[in-house]
Amino acid sequence: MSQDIAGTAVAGQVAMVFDLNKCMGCQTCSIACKVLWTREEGEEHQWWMTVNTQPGQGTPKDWEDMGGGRKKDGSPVTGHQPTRAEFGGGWEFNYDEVFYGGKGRSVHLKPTDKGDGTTRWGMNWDEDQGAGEYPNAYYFYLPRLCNHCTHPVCASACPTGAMYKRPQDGAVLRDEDLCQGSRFCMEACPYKKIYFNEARNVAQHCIMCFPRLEEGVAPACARQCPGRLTFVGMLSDPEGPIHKLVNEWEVALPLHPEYGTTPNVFYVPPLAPYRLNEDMSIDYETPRIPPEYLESLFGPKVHSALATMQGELDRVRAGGTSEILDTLIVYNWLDLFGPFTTDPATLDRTPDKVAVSLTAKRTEPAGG
Amino acid sequence: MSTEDRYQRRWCWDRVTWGTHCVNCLATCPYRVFTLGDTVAFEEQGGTIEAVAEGVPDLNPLGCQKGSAWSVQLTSEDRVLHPLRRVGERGGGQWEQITWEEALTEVADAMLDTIDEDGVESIVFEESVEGGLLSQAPFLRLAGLLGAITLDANGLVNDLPTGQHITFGKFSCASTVDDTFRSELLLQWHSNPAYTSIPYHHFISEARYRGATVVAIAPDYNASAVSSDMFVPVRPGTDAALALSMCEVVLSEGLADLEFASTQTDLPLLVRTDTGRFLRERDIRSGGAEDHFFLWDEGNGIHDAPRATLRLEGLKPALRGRWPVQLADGSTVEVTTVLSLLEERLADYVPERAEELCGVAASTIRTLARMVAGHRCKILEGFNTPKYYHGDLMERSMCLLLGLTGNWGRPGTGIQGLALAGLDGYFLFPMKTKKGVEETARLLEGIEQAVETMRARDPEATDEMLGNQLLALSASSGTSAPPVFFNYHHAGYRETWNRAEWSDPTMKRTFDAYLSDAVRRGWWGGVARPGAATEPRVLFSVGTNPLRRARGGRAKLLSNLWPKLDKVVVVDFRMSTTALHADLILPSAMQYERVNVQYPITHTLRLSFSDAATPPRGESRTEWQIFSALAKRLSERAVERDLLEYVDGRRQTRHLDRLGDDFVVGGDFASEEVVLDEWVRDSADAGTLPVGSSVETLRRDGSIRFTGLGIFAPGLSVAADVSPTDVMTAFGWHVDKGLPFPTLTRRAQFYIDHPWFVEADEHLPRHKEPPRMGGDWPLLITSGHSRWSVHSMSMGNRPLLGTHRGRPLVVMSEQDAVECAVREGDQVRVVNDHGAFEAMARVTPRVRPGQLIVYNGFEPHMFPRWEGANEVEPGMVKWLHLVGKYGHLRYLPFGWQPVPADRAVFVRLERVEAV
Amino acid sequence: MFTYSLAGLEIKSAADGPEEVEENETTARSAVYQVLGAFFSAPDRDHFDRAGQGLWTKELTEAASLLPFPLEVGELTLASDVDPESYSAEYARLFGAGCSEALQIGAEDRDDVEAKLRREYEYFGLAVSTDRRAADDLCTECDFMQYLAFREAATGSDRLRASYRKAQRDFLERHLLSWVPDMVAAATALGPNAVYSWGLDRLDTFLRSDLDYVTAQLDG
Amino acid sequence: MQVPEIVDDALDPADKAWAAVPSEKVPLVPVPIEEQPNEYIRTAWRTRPYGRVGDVDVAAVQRGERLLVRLEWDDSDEPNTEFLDGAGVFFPDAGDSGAPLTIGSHSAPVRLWAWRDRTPMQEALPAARELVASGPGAFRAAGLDAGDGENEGARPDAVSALSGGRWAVVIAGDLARAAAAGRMGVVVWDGSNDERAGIGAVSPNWVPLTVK
Repeated sequence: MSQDIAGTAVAGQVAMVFDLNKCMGCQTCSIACKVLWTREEGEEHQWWMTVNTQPGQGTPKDWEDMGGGRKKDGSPVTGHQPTRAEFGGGWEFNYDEVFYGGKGRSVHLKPTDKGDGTTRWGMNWDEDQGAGEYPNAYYFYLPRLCNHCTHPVCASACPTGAMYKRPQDGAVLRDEDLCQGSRFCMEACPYKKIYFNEARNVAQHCIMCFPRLEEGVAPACARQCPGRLTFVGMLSDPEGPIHKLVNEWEVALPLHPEYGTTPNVFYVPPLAPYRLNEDMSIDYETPRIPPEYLESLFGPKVHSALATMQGELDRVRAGGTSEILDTLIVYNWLDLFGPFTTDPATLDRTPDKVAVSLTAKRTEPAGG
Repeated sequence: MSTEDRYQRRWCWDRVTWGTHCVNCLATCPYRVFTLGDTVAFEEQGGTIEAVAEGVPDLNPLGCQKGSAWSVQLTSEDRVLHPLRRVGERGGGQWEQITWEEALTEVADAMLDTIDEDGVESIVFEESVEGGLLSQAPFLRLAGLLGAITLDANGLVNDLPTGQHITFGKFSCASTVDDTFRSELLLQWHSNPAYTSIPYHHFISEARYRGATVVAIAPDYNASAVSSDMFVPVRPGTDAALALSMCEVVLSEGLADLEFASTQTDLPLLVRTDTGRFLRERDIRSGGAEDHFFLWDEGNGIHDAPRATLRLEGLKPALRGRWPVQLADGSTVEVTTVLSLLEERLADYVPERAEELCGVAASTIRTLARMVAGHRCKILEGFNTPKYYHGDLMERSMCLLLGLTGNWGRPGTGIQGLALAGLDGYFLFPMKTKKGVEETARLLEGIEQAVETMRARDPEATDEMLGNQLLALSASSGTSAPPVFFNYHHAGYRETWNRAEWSDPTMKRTFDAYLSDAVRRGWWGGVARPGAATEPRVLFSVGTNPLRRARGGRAKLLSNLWPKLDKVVVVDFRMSTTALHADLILPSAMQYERVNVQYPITHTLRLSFSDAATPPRGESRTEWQIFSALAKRLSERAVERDLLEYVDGRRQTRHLDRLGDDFVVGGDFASEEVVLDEWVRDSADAGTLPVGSSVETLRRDGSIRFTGLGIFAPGLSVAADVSPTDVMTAFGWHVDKGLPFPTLTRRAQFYIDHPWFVEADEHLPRHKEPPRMGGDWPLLITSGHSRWSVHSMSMGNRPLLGTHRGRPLVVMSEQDAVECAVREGDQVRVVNDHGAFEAMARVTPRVRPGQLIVYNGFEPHMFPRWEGANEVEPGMVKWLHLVGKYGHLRYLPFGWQPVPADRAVFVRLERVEAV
Repeated sequence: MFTYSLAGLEIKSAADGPEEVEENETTARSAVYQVLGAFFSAPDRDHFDRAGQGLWTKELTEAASLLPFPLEVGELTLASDVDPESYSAEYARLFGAGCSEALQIGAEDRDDVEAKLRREYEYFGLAVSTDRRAADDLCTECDFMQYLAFREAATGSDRLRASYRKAQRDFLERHLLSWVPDMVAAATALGPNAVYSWGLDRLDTFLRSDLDYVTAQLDG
Repeated sequence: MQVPEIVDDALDPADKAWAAVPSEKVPLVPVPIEEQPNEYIRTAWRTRPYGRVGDVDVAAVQRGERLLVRLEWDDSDEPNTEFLDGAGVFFPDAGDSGAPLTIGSHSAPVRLWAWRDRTPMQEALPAARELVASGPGAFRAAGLDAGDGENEGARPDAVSALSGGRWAVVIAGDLARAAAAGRMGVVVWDGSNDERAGIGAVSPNWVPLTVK
């Protein structure tokens, strides 16, 4: 078994950019994913897409302290396998007891505590808590999904070879028939975006909505994002906004680049309002979000990315124009989605039709 | 099956329909609903809305997490699927399943008993916008046919920005949301769009990227402040002081757009210094009018203020000065201008003084004021201010700031609340005696005639003013009643409202005295119903949830109102707290199971359609089915009981035996789809929707953009051109065409010379501290709408519950947590002199010390003992809002009326249970 | 939402007009729709006789005499070897089961198309008897246009006149002209006999001219 | 080890039929760290003790076409909510003489009948599964590959009981396969120590089986 499957020939790498300055933490991406993919038994607590308030403990709780990833020399960093209680959530509620139990006001609707600690945490437990001191508290929203890394340490840690990068788009997937539920992937993934399905004894994570990509439809999280902040496309497309934001203008950065897995999800780091002085006058100099905190998330390049963003804002406020900001404005919604602009409602996806196309695909020669 | 197959097969459907959710956010986002077999598999925003104007981002994808999880709720555990009858005591949680036949008979008999014994006005319906027009129209129709009472929705939900009404004679100041993009300065003030305007929020961040400066003015560093350029923390309830101080800076630094103010506002109007009243024509000419006002022309002295236009037509009104004027009786009085008086008042709000009041640094106030004066500024103001006791003063002050800086009626300006779009077919519907275009023409021509008759009496009136007159006429014959009287007489609020220590200290008399005075003077003639002697006996709640919503709390209603009720009938699709206390629950179909539209507003200026993707689950039925069946049952039972007719409270004879037929107009309107089709076709015929629009075109396109504002007051009040290729800016007609405002002075009015306003020293905007509602306690609850629900709608949705803590929260500052010995995650008890509730504490540095936030929407049954957050809200109403018969200060449905306050309630907090 | 009800007001209107009106441009348009509608109904003996006697051209000429735009009526010659049976057969050959919008556009559910049309007719005050003829039949649709034009001419209400005009333009755009040209092209490709060749040509020309006229009236 | 024939089913480890069957103590050792399938696992477990179950009592019977193996070992650890205890027996292909220490290899895969304890949510999962094991943790469900026609009727089954700090598990499977192999390896995973896949205790030597 190879230690790093980055060598897999990938025809193109699908990538995403989230502009954190447009993210309002609404969780529509999380819900879009949840409703589409993770509503069966064993998936209750699974949120392949999450949005967390930063700074914060996030999901799973304290995930940034759980290890995993890859050293500079390519050797693995061992990690902790997040527990069900650390994920929390997936609650059941006592609907029947409250509505029909004849107990009146002696009972109220609440998550049912099964004694496993899962009612004291959830995917967004520390929502809007933030850090700092009033009135100079600071926080922002960080949407996270599988990074579909170029060096997927999850796959390298799998003893059964169940995980792979799809040749056509670089999405990291798992063959759930091969997965034996041993969860080394969950330990190895430094982003902790892999979940264990207890009911089926397999791990699961974001599938990059590959059935949608194959039909030219953007992933659900991106297409449903009301904030219009989620770009999808092929990383190498020189005309696409992702390439420009990431490689040309360098305003979009990977999360925790030091984890060493080379993520394919990038973030435009957050600006923030001015701080206030003791006397409540405005402090135009000191940034509200400590730069070292942002550096801890996005690496040292975050400083130049923010400087570029601020410079562009200053220019448009002075009456100038900015190609970067016009790109981030996204005048035409579909410009977010690169080659994936198909309207799903125009597709024929009846089960019979899909079954036929699946059979056809299987009979194609390998590599097709 | 391979893994890839597994996920391929999860993304399948055999049918796609349009759907929207018709909740009270009014966003009506067009969704595609994907159905497999008889199950809605998932939904996703349509994303098919075409860009309107070049260089302005399009509206797509319009949606939020609640909309994207709606399908889950169809099979939620809180769904009610069968008619249920209470067993045992109310709220006991025991039910028996009964048939529709039994249920309708029981309701019909209770109604007939009431009509027979106490009169039809003892049957009360709560109005709402919840559930969409086809949820509401059926019971409004039945109430209208019966002559029952419907409690005005806006008086119930207190979304009425009275300050905007006082200023503009209306509150419909909302441009299309894409106008935000054209702004240079956005003040998020008393609003938290990152929570409450999720579908439109992108326009704020996109405006910022285009060069706009975004400012968040709020006590707490809220989710909308996060992506702003400036956070201006303000002491809760002191926003008027901040706004007035900015006005002071604008005027004293000579930054004001005085030409705009002279044209648009009452600032140049003359006021007598002896009485503090406007100089009226009647003062100087015998037989003169009460509502003609004057200004001082710099060339020629005193001059009639133009009434037919805002344009000055050559006049150069003096804005400052004092002049002698001879009255009709020969005596001489001194007059001055509103601006002169205003400037005297603003001296109290120089920035250094205002800083003490509102906690914003004087330097910041000056900076902000200069920014507002120098930029196209829009105040993004939600419906938070109306929920403060003195919210009207805040709004009047904000409007003044805009009026002094030329900031309405122009691209990217104005104060953004909400405005109703003109679905004229819906307005016509109650009048239609048969279906079809001929009847439509008959009605429209009749209305036009009525309007022309009124115009003949006042040739200078605008269409909007005449539309209001028409609405006032119909209000005195309709079912709608401002709930203030109902609450006062029947729901136990009288004692609360008389508590002087919870009221404005300038109130010289008891609330009782003001209310009886107002009624005695006829200010609420015809709508102060039901009177003290008419006790309610049957209460219908159709998708409303008074026990969750009522400021004053569930306990107040249960102990005062409930005992008077023979029958509490809840029509809903879910077990709300009100449903839990009902006698009968009639299960209604949900969106995706029936056709529906929500009331359209100008934010998107679109009518969006919700189709029936599947049949209603269980035994649930649509409201049209329920209420047409109830009407029929009423007729049948009336015949059986020989109760064929009665005289209603307005002395009109009503015929019960015809009720069933009348409801469906002899079968013309047999289903809601036919009804909706009629609304859409009539609106198209009236010119507010594209020609040829029908349910068929809605079903194809999902959403249609309005083509006009129509002929009715709600649409006209936006006062703007509707263009298919342009953003709509509210109040364009006032600024570009000089169309007068529908106020007493026909100008944006900052001076209210009503004696009560003078008595309260509120004849001009000013700041007043929030009264100590709830008692003299150290902490103040500001509250606000949550991110996770629209009121209580979607609060029971399992996936959505998973996106937060799934239980009620009290959000508090770190300092107060230390003070109260509370740690993050503790269960805490919030107490004041009105009530108490318990919830989990969330401790965060983003909250201002002294401030508590309890986001609303949690059902009381999610709190221990079902004591919800509304238990600590006394639900005070401001006595001044009982004023009537003063120009624009008079009742119109959905308009001017007292509304209960729930923000700035004082409490203390203690720990119940540690983590 | 509030009850915006004006139900308390007395509404009177002169919307109802006379049932008979003087002939003019609009009644002429109505009359032409009547003739064309009749022409495209399934042919019976009477249809055949009228063709033989030249009555179709005569009626169309009379109907079109006051038309506000030119309509070339032309000549219709029934070949001598055509008997009633082959006359009917020609109709069946060209149009199959009949001239139906649903069939022409390949709608999945004809009932659905008809239901939508019936709703349209009913809104404008026309009840459709379903037993006689389908709602999406060309004759029915022409009848509807005939009715709308007549109501336009008959009404004393300016508002209603505008409503009927808008309805005509809309109905031409969304219905008749959305499928009749395709039907005409398909039938023409089958080489119709002289009678139907004449009719198809008149129908196509008239619908297009009428839309131009109605549009000009509304825009003008 | 003798595999006596019995008449009635004895899938339940408490079944009285087992009383008459002699059991044999089989020593277990940790699956060697250097044989673990990838660098991640080797790194994670290099300094961490595993293979904590030092021996297991093994007994076997045959009934009809089924082989039933009873495994018993001491386990008084607090259960782990993440990983559950497990055990398995495995059989080489006929003629293969490799050591059982790695639970098969790429060139000589073994058939593993693996039992794992189940949570209430996992009740629908089979109690035991037949896997093709080609190294520590390199397990693959039998029947996935073409030509590997898993015999429906021969699917392994298991019944387990934990009592007094001691597991007793009976795993049943296709007698013919066991008979052909003539020997058997044993593996035990201590869930409370996060043991799974190749991280477990294995019999260093084959246990010979004498099947009639």
